[in-house]
Amino acid sequence: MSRIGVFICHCGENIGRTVDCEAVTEALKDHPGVAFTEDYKYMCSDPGQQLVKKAIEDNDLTGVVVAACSPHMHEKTFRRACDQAGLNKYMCEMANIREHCSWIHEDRGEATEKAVDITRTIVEKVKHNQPLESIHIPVTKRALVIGGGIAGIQAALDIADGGHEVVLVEKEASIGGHMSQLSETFPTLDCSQCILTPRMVEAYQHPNIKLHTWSEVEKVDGYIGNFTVKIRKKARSVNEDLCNGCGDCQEACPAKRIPSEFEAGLGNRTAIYVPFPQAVPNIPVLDRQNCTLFKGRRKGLAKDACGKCKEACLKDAIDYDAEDTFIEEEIGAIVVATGFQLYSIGREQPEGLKGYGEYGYGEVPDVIDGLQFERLASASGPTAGAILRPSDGKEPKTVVFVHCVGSRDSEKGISYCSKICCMYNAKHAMLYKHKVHDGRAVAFYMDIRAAGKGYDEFSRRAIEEDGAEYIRGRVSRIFRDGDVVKVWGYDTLSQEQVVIDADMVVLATAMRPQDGVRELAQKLSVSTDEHGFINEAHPKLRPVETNTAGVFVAGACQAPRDIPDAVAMASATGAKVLSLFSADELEREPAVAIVNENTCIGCMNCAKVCAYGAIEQREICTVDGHVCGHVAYVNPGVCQGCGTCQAVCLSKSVELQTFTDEQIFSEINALCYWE
Amino acid sequence: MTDVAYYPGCSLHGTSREFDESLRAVAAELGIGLTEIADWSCCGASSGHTTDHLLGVALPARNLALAEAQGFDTVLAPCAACYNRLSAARLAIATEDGLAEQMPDILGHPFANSVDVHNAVELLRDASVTIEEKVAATLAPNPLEGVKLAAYYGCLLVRPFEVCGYDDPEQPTSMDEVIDACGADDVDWDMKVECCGGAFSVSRTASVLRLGRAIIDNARSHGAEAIIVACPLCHSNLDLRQKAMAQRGEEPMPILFVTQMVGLALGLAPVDLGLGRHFVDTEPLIARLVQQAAKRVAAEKLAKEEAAAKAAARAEKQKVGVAAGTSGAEGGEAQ
Amino acid sequence: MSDAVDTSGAAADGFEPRITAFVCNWCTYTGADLAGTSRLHMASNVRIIRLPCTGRIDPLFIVKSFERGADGVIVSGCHPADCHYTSGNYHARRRFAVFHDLMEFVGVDPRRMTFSWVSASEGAKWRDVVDEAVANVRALGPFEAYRALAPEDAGVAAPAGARVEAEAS
Amino acid sequence: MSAPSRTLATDILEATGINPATCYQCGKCSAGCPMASESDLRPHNVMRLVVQDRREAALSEQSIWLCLTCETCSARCPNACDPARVIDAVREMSIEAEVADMPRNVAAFHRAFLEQIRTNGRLHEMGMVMEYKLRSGDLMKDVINAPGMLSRGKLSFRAERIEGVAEIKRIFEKCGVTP
Amino acid sequence: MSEVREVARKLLTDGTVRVIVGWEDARRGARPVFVTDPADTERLIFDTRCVHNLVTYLNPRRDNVAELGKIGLVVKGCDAKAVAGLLREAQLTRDDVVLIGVRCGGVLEEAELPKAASLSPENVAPRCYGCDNREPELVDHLLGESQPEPPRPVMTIDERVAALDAQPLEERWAFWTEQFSKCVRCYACRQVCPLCVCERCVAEKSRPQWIEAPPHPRGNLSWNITRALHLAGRCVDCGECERFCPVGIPLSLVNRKLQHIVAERYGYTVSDDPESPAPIGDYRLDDKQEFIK
Repeated sequence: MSRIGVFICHCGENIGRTVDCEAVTEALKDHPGVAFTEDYKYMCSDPGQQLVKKAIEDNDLTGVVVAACSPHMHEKTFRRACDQAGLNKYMCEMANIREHCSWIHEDRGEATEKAVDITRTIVEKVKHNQPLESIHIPVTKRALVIGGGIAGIQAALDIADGGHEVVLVEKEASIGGHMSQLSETFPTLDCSQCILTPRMVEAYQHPNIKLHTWSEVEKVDGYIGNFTVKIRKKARSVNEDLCNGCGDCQEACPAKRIPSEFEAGLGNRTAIYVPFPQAVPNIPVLDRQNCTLFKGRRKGLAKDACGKCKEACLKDAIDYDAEDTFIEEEIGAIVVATGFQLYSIGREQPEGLKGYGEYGYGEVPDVIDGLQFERLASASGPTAGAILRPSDGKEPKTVVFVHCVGSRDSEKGISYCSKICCMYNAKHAMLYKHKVHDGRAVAFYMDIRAAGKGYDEFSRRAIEEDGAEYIRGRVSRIFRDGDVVKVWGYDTLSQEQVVIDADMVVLATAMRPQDGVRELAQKLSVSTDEHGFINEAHPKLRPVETNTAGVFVAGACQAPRDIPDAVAMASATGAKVLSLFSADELEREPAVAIVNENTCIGCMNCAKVCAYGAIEQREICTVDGHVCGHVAYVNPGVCQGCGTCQAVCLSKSVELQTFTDEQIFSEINALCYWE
Repeated sequence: MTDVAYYPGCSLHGTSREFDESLRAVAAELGIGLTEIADWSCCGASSGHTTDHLLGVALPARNLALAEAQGFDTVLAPCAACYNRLSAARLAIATEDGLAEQMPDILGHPFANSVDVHNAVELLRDASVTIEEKVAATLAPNPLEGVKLAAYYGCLLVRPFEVCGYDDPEQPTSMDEVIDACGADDVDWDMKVECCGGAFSVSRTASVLRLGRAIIDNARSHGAEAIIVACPLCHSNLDLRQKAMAQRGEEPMPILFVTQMVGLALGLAPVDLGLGRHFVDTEPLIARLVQQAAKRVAAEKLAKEEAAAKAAARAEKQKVGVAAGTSGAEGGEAQ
Repeated sequence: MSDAVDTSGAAADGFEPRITAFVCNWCTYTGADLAGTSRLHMASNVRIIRLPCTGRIDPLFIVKSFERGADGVIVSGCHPADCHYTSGNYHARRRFAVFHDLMEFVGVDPRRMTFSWVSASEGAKWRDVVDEAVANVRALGPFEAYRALAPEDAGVAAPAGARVEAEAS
Repeated sequence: MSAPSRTLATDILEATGINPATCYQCGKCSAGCPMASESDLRPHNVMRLVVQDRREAALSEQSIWLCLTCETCSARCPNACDPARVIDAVREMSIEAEVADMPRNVAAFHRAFLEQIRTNGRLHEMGMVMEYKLRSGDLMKDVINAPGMLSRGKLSFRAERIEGVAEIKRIFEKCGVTP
Repeated sequence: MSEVREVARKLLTDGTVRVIVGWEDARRGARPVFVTDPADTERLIFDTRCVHNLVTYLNPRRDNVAELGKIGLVVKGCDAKAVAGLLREAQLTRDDVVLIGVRCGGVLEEAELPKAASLSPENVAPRCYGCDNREPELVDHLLGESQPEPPRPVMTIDERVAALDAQPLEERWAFWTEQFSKCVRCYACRQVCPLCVCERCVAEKSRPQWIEAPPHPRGNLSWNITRALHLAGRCVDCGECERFCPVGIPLSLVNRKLQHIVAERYGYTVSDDPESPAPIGDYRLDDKQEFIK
């Protein structure tokens, strides 16, 4: 006979306000198998937990039900308490009478009745709980970092410095990410490349870091501590071992007018190219889409149309026939740091976004986005740092900066604040005024969001010291009128329409997650929000973990982030990974499936539905060692506990521990509506 | 093509008769049957919905109900204001709680809200391939060939997007497509969707002059020779009021209904298109365009003849050459 | 809210549907948690049984629920492509489809069985699913047809722990 | 006066389905408003008055009658507040509350227009002009260049009158509108 | 039937198999026979009375059959599908059995007739109409001449299913609960089914007892639903369950409905190809989900 203790929490007023906790206690008191009931203000508090422990000891309880909040909140807490009191922790379950009851109902009678039902159901479940032992699995102490921007670099360096190997995968030809494109960084105005480049080199040269650029994650199998990751090394057409980065191939390449991604379209590159001079590794990649030779091959020309780079290469490193290759890495933990892209607000839009016809982006050449302005302001950019407008190369005397383009605009598909625009707009206005002393910098803003160390001072400085004109109001239209770009705005403070004849307009467009993040998330079994940002496991308490154990998230792929945030998150993931790697074994919940060999007929339908390949066929022998058949066997190290095998088993020969048929059957029965 | 129910609206029976005339002429030419809704009534225009939301829905709904009862599934409302009111009513009845139930009682007729509403630009855009073919097949030189025309959509054709929705609200292209189909050159200008002052034509003429002036100036600065409209309000604001807003010595800017433009391209007589009814005289423009077109055609003909003559001469030469060439090639080989 | 003090919360005809919901731990259970944290009010007729994954849900659970007097059931899990266990929901989708069609063939009104995908972020959708299921089943009335199948003496075979009288409140 | 729980914002929400609180006063509506330079109250100001529950101020404001209903504000609103629809609703309430401060000529125009419809079913421009002149008192103004219109066949002295005038009257009655 | 006897004799004589399972003529009609002596192969017959699905003898539940040694089995097209089913679920390896396929033009509803009868709409087994496996590919030997299409029965199973589908829900409910209430839980349907392979049936599991054991309408419904679901995408439509049901529950209608469901939803039909994956246990990303909110 079970001796179950039922503990009803008031959660302050959170449960008690709508659920009559005393009535629930009373109702459970005489329930068969219940040996102890108690209600308490805060069961999760220390005295609350003491109460549970004492009751276990005093009453020799065989099971514990805590009727309180969601098990996602405090199941661990109470299981630990049971463990400390000498009760197997898997004999403890939670009845969710807060999220699923008191918070969603108003009527006290209904809520109380439901709370009783919920609690009784779990009591019935616990009667069939079994004392279980946790599972121990080995940990591969190697980390994978996806994305080689500042967040990925930082995470890789922290883990590598901690003494563990890191595989760093970057889809572009060089690491560095968006930070390498920036001119100067707020709020200190230090040169972005000057602080980033040493980190890039350090990552490249670190003995513990294995770098794969021009590579993507193809497939991820396994689970925490034991991932197998397949990486696609895209055909670079340049042998990384042979290339010495001399640049002769670029010199020789005849296709010189390809818009450079690094220059945000404001400069050109060749078809075989190193994205920027400080690239790491300093090894070019051949852009087959734009290469004369490959264009010819696609047209079916019998003879190669070019070959100048190969001719120019003294190391014979160029291989036109190179193909994508795949490598597999054994990995224990994964950090996702895939960063962001800017919302391109032109007419062509991906699903769910609308673009801004009224702002003329993509149609008026002197309407540019923030990243393009970074390149204009960058000493290494296409204008060598001179602010010159794209249409005619003249120095603009009036520049309008528009905040919140795309952001905070639920109509156009992005409801969130992109967080960094207020700061970089202030920076842009400053940089512009520093370079064009007689110029006019006008910024249209809705609110100035400058929460951060030195941030508000910085944005104030743009106004107070550098004379940027800040106008509170959104812009309605931007269009070209002869030589000027007309900006129709409104000053909500002086209550008047404002029309500015600008020479150039810079739009602070929203930050969006990179394309392909949803697909990557699917490979990793992590979830994304409606915008495609990767979901953290808990918005406050587990900000760098995901809902898949062993997968962590850093930087702007989780939400709009500035550099300090991204770096802090990266180091946090580093700490998480190092702590995971600090033990040789991991302890896991014993929620695994177990086969009843006596009734299993070995049809292997279970193996067909197992997403983890955890089930194999195993021969069974008679007493004298003679093989007499086969049954299914579940590898507990690989099993993740979904229970799909159990549902397809016709003979009911698999049981998922912690969710056994008997437990569920009892729960269904407890909800029996016969009165 | 099957007939559509034609809702001319008050303007097309009055101040914008030329829109009605040119639409009928062009529709006949394109093989589109128009059947005027029997006993149609005014849509209420802005006065209706400005005064009372329900009235603003019920007045247009009466006409939708008539079209429905007369067996149509599409109503053509060329006047942009009527189009907007009819579409808005249709949407409101479909989406707002209780309206659909209320309507039969208010109208005194059953009403299932089953009729689609189209505007003239939409109709012509959908027929643009036919227009292009017909223009090409017209014997007379196309006076619009290469002429720069500014498509002016104003408000009511494109906004609100939920109501209209047949084109992009900020950068619409439908009327530009029709302009292109007529062989003319659509001007990329900035005031396509700005308001002309609409219903304030009578009550706040000064506002209309200010707004209309900006529109005409912008079109002119982008090289437009005429502005094409599909809204009687826009037309009257830009045409009737143009004299009052013009500065001394300025060339007047003809304002043409989109149907008139198509009619011209199809070779219809200006008088049949009501082009004589405008306040800004369209005669000089049309005369100039016709003259240009004639010249162009003559020049093309001449060029063609010259080319043909040259080709003939070349062929003649080649014939001789072939005969000579054989021996020449042999000669080459021999060398 | 002064006129809503009827503690039983029962409808005028006294029928309150009883609905058992089988939901996966990662999406719908969490989505229901979110509905709670967001204080989204919903009908109180649904009792949730938490499972790791929709892949774990056997049609027998549903059959058993009807046997035990449920007027309706809800089955809900992660959206396609979002399964915490990669593909449990895809397998479940096929099983439920076949079960759904078979039950309809046997004469069970499909409106008594609500299948839905509710993600961890869809607290409001969970609320809507619950309210809609309750409304549907309320409209259909008690599942007397199924209860009528009970053997003479089965109805009184009370489960472990008799139902607590509602007047406790 | 309305009950304490009713605010202008809740009335608007009820009438239009738009929650005025979604307006975050960015001013984009007013930036593109063609009438902003002529009116004292711009679209976002109207939204503000609604949110602040300043019923009197909003309903009796003359500027709401200067809206052209060109919908530019609504088309570009980043938060789907639909100021044009809200202004429409405010105008309706203004008439209902009999506090409308329509500029005399605007009011005259609308009344003249609706009166034409009510009596004929269609607009008779000439008739309307006469009506408008009477109502606005602007007798001398040649509002539509009548001679030019007449010479171009755009104006007729005879009104078109539909058969179903009774139905139109019914509609006006059912909607409770008397021009 | 000389061909079948010839092949059987050869297989027994050269020791390829130890036993041939086929049909023989008995006093009351055709019945299964186990032949181990080459001389006895003369007893083998194949005609329209050979209704029985002999694959049920390969079912691992009958391990006493396997004890006889390697089996040679005479199969019709429908029977071959059942063999494929066992292979698919690892209940058999292809080397365990030699399949002697016979070209079949349909069988009678009844096996127990003194003489073979030619088929007519009145006497043909309805399931034979529209048979899609008249030339089984899985077999080792395919014997007999090409047969004409089975005649169309007076009322096809599809027509009966359609008639039920056309009825309102309440009437279907009344029909099926009435039918299932007759069930005495003898489990004959399960015993003869070649694909009911479990050694311990779910109906006999007691902890927990999902399916109430006593034969009352409620437990009967659970049992019949479960039986049907377990055969979804597996049932080969051999009709043995219905033929053996002592109370005459029209199980073939349920079975056929499930065939329709998997065909309509997943384009799946049961075949004698053991490599084609069964629909339950498989999935496609774009499976229909119109019933899911």
